[in-house]
Amino acid sequence: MYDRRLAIESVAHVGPGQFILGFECPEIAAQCRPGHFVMISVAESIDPVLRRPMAIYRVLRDASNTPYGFTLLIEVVGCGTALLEQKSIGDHLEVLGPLGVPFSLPTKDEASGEHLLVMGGVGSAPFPLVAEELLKSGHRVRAFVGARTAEALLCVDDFRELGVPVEVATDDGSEGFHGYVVHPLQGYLESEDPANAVLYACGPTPMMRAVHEIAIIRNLPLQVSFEAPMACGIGVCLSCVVRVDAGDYGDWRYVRCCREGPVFDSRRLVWQ
Amino acid sequence: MYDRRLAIESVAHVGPGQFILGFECPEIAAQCRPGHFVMISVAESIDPVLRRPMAIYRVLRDASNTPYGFTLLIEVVGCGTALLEQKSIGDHLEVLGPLGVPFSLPTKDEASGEHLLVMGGVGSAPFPLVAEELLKSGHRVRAFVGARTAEALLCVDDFRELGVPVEVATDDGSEGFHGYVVHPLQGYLESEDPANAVLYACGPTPMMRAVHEIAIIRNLPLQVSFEAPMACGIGVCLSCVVRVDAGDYGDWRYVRCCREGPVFDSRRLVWQ
Amino acid sequence: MSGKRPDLSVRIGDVELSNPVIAASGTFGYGGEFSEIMDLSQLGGVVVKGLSMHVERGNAPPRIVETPGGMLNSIGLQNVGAEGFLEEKLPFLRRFNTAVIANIWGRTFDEYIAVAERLDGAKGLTALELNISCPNIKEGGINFGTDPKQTEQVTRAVRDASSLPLWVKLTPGVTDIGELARAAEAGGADALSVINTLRGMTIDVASRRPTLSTIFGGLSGPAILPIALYMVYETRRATNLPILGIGGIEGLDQALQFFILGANAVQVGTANFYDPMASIRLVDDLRNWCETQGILSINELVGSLESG
Amino acid sequence: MSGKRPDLSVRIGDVELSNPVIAASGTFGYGGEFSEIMDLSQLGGVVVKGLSMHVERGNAPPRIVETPGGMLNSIGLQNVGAEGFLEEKLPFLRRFNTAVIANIWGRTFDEYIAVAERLDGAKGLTALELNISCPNIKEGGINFGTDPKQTEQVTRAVRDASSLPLWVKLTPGVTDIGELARAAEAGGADALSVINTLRGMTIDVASRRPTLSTIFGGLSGPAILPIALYMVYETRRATNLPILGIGGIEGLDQALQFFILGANAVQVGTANFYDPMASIRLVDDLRNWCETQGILSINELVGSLESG
Ligand SMILES: Cc1cc2nc3c(=O)[nH]c(=O)nc-3n(C[C@H](O)[C@H](O)[C@H](O)COP(=O)(O)OP(=O)(O)OC[C@H]3O[C@@H](n4cnc5c(N)ncnc54)[C@H](O)[C@@H]3O)c2cc1C
Ligand SMILES: Cc1cc2nc3c(=O)[nH]c(=O)nc-3n(C[C@H](O)[C@H](O)[C@H](O)COP(=O)(O)OP(=O)(O)OC[C@H]3O[C@@H](n4cnc5c(N)ncnc54)[C@H](O)[C@@H]3O)c2cc1C
Ligand SMILES: Cc1cc2nc3c(=O)[nH]c(=O)nc-3n(C[C@H](O)[C@H](O)[C@H](O)COP(=O)(O)O)c2cc1C
Ligand SMILES: Cc1cc2nc3c(=O)[nH]c(=O)nc-3n(C[C@H](O)[C@H](O)[C@H](O)COP(=O)(O)O)c2cc1C
Ligand code: FES
Ligand code: FES
Repeated sequence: MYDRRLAIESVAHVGPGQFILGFECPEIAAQCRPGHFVMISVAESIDPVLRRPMAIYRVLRDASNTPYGFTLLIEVVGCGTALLEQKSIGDHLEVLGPLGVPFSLPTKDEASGEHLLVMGGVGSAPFPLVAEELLKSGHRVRAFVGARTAEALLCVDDFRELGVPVEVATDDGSEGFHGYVVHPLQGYLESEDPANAVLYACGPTPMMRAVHEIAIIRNLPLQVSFEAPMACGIGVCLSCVVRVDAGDYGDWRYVRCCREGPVFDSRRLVWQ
Repeated sequence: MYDRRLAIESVAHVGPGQFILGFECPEIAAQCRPGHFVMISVAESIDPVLRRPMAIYRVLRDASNTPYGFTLLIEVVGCGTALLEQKSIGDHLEVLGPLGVPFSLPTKDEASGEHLLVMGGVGSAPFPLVAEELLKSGHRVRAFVGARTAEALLCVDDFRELGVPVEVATDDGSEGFHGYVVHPLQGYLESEDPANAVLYACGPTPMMRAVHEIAIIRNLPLQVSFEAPMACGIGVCLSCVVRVDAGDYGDWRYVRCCREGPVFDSRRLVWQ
Repeated sequence: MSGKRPDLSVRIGDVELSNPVIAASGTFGYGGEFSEIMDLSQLGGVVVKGLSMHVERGNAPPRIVETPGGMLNSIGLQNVGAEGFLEEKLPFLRRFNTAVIANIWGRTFDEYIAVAERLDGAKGLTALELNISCPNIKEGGINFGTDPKQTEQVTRAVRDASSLPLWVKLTPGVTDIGELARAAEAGGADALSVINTLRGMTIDVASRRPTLSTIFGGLSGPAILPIALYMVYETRRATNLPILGIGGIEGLDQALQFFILGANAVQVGTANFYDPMASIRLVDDLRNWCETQGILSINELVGSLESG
Repeated sequence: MSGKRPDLSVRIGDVELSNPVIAASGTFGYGGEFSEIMDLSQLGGVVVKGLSMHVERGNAPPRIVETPGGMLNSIGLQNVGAEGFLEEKLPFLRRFNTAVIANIWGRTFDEYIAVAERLDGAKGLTALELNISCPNIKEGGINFGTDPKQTEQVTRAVRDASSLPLWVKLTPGVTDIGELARAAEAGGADALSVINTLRGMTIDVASRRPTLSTIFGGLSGPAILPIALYMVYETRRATNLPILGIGGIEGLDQALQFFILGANAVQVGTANFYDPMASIRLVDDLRNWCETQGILSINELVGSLESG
């Protein structure tokens, strides 16, 4: 974990209110695992006061494959992300990270079935890195990508470049399946009935809940990356709590999304 | 008086922490008189909340001599002016103006002696416009310009271009007289003893007080442009008050620097 | 009102306002300056700078300083006095189709009564707003606005001295604003203005002196918004009197929060300084918002807080 | 101390701190997370998250919302309990050369006494900080921190239950903080922490609900700075007890203002969230500033307010 003031090295607009910021920082880059996030400042002023959590999108590597930087894939949803959209190359942000518990991925030697990545909206951000890592260790990966419209679809090109098969769903039917992304997932599972499939999901809570229900019914493991409002990102403020099963008697307790998460085994969570 | 959101049309850095911002706004420009000021926003955020008062520096005119814009000459002294220094062409500011009571200048037909403009630091900002106006109506003008160092001298080139004789003083002696600008003024009045000279001053309060004392001793009229902290700039908050003589019995009352000023007959003010 | 255009009019007791946006005392002068950039008739009302019986010079400068997201002021209630107001200021304000509210204050009960009596019956005056954030110098500086008994007494005294509708402006610097609200109600208030400024101060480190000449001053602006909203929430729980919500309002979003909590109208203060068109724009924004939301009358929104 | 380097050590009653910068309760966890990015021994002290006798789950989310220049929280005092603290957290904190202060709270007198007794004599614990911003549920919800009698009683009860130095943390939501300061002093407080958060709320307009699950929460951050400074000013006028200045501190300028007003040390709260190195940097900045100013001991600055 490092706290660094970093200059923005690259800015790319990729869709409506969607953009990618690039940073150089070998220390942070070297520690980034798929599912990690950073807390970034959005203003030099006190308005707003808090930093914002953002998943690591891609790790940048030099010719000798050494990590030297990373990128963030951001969608405008409110005041902070709107301020970020206005930033230019050379502007500075405070960046703390990498943070949180990353996805737990099998090593080269561990056998496993197909890895199904299910994502909605900007919840796609962490998954290219997940796919990269899984492919590197020889596992099979398939991506299910949802968004409001064709324009707003994210990461589809990343997956194609990595050679990952992609199924797409849009709320308005402008590309791929017309409806929620869980339907193509459902369809795939029904038609192919892949043995030992492993599920991963990130996106709006209702979508993750739907994937969770599929995982329960089909008895497949599922890791979700959960988004909670965060003040500190490092586990000291207790603002980001989510309910987890406390074991016996159907009781539950709060754990910190930033520290015990953001990636959770979906069965640990209490899905209200 | 207009409240307008204006794009910055030009930025010029002219000295250490000194810069000129240009705006286009025919309505405001048409109303600007020498000594007027505007209230400008410095941040899109609430940090800081208030706008800042800035004198009109130059009025921009097109080929047919019609005013279409104006410039501000700004020096960094705190957080707001520091934010302004970072602005670029195309950034927007809220601008309210023109405001206040301008300098009272003689018309073409009024006879008058030489007009002596005495200024220190960024207090120089309103004077090129004063000189321009006086020259236009056929009066004689001489400028006394003070600053910390040669580098920080402002408006000297403006006066030279207008053909106004300039005497310079710097605190560190790096150009012109080594010391305060009141000394060259004093010297000039003593050696030349100009008949019916008219004095104008803007700058740090001690400097204006010194000019006031000279004006009293030599029985010359003096207008000063006073700088008080301002919240509204239009006379509603009562934050910017200065003491003026209430006539009888040596009593005094407060008047609003933004509304009854910023330009005052120096004899009306109570110089504490 | 025709079928389509949302009705923005609200009632504050017996007072009907054409819309619920009012300029707050001390931030709008006596209206004259603002009339140069806007049509005052577009506003629901104007509360003028706090009036005392006699002319007041006010405090020595510096009178303001900025703070994070806000500002402190210690104007010291400089004003033209009741007489000056009636002669020089009110005739001008009468020309507009807007409610004119006289904010009044004193240093003793008698001073409050005197200014209330002097203003009673003045043509074109809509209501009095009682500023009780002053210490009662006769009672050894006990604050009119922080002691429930004094609040009730000064409210009743003014109530008896004037036939005008009476709004009492509450101070947030108290342990329980609900208690003060009930005290004002008991004294005969027709409505409550919530809130006045909070006490605050800053230090100029270089000189090791308070930045304001009066050591402390009143905090206003965006920074106090959440406190003001909470105070309105507590006041609404304590009384059914109409409430004028005040504190940190910059535009639509803040105003809507006050209405949902039960404020019947809002006052815009500090924003007038840094965004002089803020109050006029708020009227338009409210109208458009209601239209978009299919809300026929702003009153549907008032007190519409969902709980649980 | 050698001749040149300024001496930053301060005494809070019998407690000697290596420097006057302390991490505020609820904003630094139990120190473990921050130890990953800084050397905790560089801090004057760490106040841990408010401890109760038993483990607390805390309030439902959402627990935070941003406000202009600040934030509201309603964590609900989730904590590991006294037992959990002693077993899992304190041993780790003991490894550092920093003061460890246990912030404690309860819902009744008995709960306060229980947690104070349980922590008494714990190796490596420097002091207790009494969080009295809770309603006493046995007394029908009268606030421990807003009623002088309750403040005095709970202070005395804890004073008698523990041999540790006792800091009492005052609430700003009162009419007269000086009265509460004197009450805490009468109850046996060794020092006063000034201030805790202010009550505030916001509304989510789309749903017409309070943004926080608990309706209102505690306001902290830069926005409250001028209020905190004023409260320290009033507390200093009311008592000679050592003061820990808290509220809106981001760095050097704010800390210096607190010292000049008479705070003997400062606590950094919300800034830890958005600028995790803020407190460590403040120690360095204070040292450099003293050196530049030719100040040999930070105590020269404390209470150096010039007036008039
Ligand atoms: C671990 C983690 C990783 C994330 N990764 C990314 C990413 O890679 N790209 C990206 O664009 N966004 C990501 N987010 C979401 C991002 O943090 C929020 O969109 C952002 O904080 C909103 O800030 P704002 O000021 O624009 O919105 P605000 O004005 O603060 O709020 C606008 C709306 O967004 C909601 N919101 C605010 N904060 C969060 C939050 N932390 N999680 C969910 N909803 C929130 C609010 O409730 C409100 O409805 C991530 C969140 C978490 C917790
Ligand atoms: C009528 C008028 C015309 C002005 N014209 C110009 C101009 O043409 N160019 C220019 O650069 N400046 C001008 N000023 C001064 C300018 O307004 C201040 O320098 C500016 O407001 C400081 O803002 P800040 O945020 O940078 O400083 P802050 O951080 O607010 O303050 C820094 C220091 O400046 C002092 N200060 C703040 N506001 C004022 C003020 N209004 N007057 C004097 N001192 C102040 C403060 O007391 C403090 O010591 C003018 C002021 C007035 C009243
Ligand atoms: C400069 C200034 C002067 C004020 N004068 C008065 C006054 O004379 N009487 C009064 O009742 N309130 C006065 N107030 C308080 C405002 O009317 C309002 O209650 C307060 O500023 C909070 O609202 P805001 O955050 O929108 O500014 C004044 C406020 C400011 C900033
Ligand atoms: C998220 C959060 C949790 C807090 N928890 C506690 C607590 O458990 N006990 C306590 O006495 N104060 C608590 N506080 C109050 C702070 O210690 C501090 O008094 C307050 O935030 C003001 O300081 P600041 O503006 O620097 O944050 C908490 C504050 C925040 C923001
Ligand atoms: S965001 Fe602070 S504990 Fe998780
Ligand atoms: S700045 Fe508001 S009255 Fe002059």
